[in-house]
Amino acid sequence: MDVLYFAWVRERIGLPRETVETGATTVSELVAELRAREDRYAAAFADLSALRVAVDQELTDFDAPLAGAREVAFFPPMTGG
Amino acid sequence: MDVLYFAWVRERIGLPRETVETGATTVSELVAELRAREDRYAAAFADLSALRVAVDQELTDFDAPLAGAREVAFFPPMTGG
Amino acid sequence: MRIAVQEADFDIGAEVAAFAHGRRDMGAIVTFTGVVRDLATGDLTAMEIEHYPGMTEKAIAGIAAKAAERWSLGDVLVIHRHGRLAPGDRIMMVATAAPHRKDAFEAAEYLMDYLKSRAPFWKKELSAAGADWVVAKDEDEDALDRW
Amino acid sequence: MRIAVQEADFDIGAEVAAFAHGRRDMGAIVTFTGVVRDLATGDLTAMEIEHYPGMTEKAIAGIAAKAAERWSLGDVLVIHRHGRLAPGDRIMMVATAAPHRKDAFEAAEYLMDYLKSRAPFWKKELSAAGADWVVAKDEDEDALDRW
Repeated sequence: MDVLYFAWVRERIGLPRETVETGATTVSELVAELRAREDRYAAAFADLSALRVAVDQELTDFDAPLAGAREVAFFPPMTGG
Repeated sequence: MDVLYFAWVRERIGLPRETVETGATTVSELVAELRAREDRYAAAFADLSALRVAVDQELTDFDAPLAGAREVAFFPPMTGG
Repeated sequence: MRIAVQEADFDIGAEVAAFAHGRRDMGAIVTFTGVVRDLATGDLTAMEIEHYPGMTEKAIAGIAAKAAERWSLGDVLVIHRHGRLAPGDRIMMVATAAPHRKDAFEAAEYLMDYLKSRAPFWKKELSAAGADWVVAKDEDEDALDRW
Repeated sequence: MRIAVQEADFDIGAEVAAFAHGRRDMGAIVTFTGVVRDLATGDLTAMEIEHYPGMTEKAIAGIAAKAAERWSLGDVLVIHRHGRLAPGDRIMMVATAAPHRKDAFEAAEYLMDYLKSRAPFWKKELSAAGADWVVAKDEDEDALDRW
């Protein structure tokens, strides 16, 4: 599964995307796995209320299922326009 | 005093402006004088709710005073924009 | 602030480009352009717009001044044509520049609502069926209640 | 409907002129243009806009489709830039064409409210004081409640 990071999430983790082998069935489970990896991940995912998530390029929630997902992205609230 | 007519008021009365000698102290009194002149005036001023009035180029009401006024204009509700 | 009441057409692209040019302090620019729309019957041949020279400019300046009092605006532009127009012709435009988008949008809508019912213009539609003065709509008068 | 996500600048005059051209059936055209505004301290050197290629286009198309469902629109245009911009540079624009002005205005405001909080762009401001990600405002999220 491809995991993408944008804005300060990308900067805190130190890379824009990576391929992750995971058995996570929900976004929350994936977040728990990532948090456990290293301090920089723990720091990036410290406050989920400051983060948004997209699964296969659709905005969703942290309890969304990952069955069949190819791409998960984490980022702060958007500031377009 | 100059009296101006616009849109269908102008068409009904048959002229765009005229100079009127009047002792009217309010717009309503001026309207009464004009109505009494001829049928075309009576027709134009038959329904005051369909008319608007400006005194010296400022929108006002039919009970507005005419003291010092140089120009009075009658017209239907505006359709700008 | 620029207010123009004119018979001539205007170049919407050039007007918007000139209005937007070099606004480092204004984050938001809103424009509205009104176009002569054909009738439902599709046979409008012309629209004639009459106005009240002298009062028109004053009324528009007054409306723009009220908008500038009420919202934080960097600039306002109003162009309104009169005379004989064809379907598809531009009738008028307004533009507002403001630090924030809400101000720019609200001020542009305010200008339009007031130009519609408080600036001395009268439209007449000419078609195969004859010539008819456009009748002011109750909803245009009601639109002023929001401000 | 045209949606463009691009690094290049756009010519606002040419875009508005092309969008407005020949609309006999659309009486109202509204445009919004967003410009990089300098900081209160006056020392913004650049704004960097990051986006999520692929999702960005889909998200904007979804927002525009929702607007077209909700209002009677003849056409919609959205252009949004990414990359490094300077104060005074254009960031983005939307344009809407509708038979009536209320629809054109509301649809443009809807597009702006959703582009602000639901299109995957992130802005970073660079100044003498350093680099800061722009923080989403509660009021931008609240703005969605009106729709």
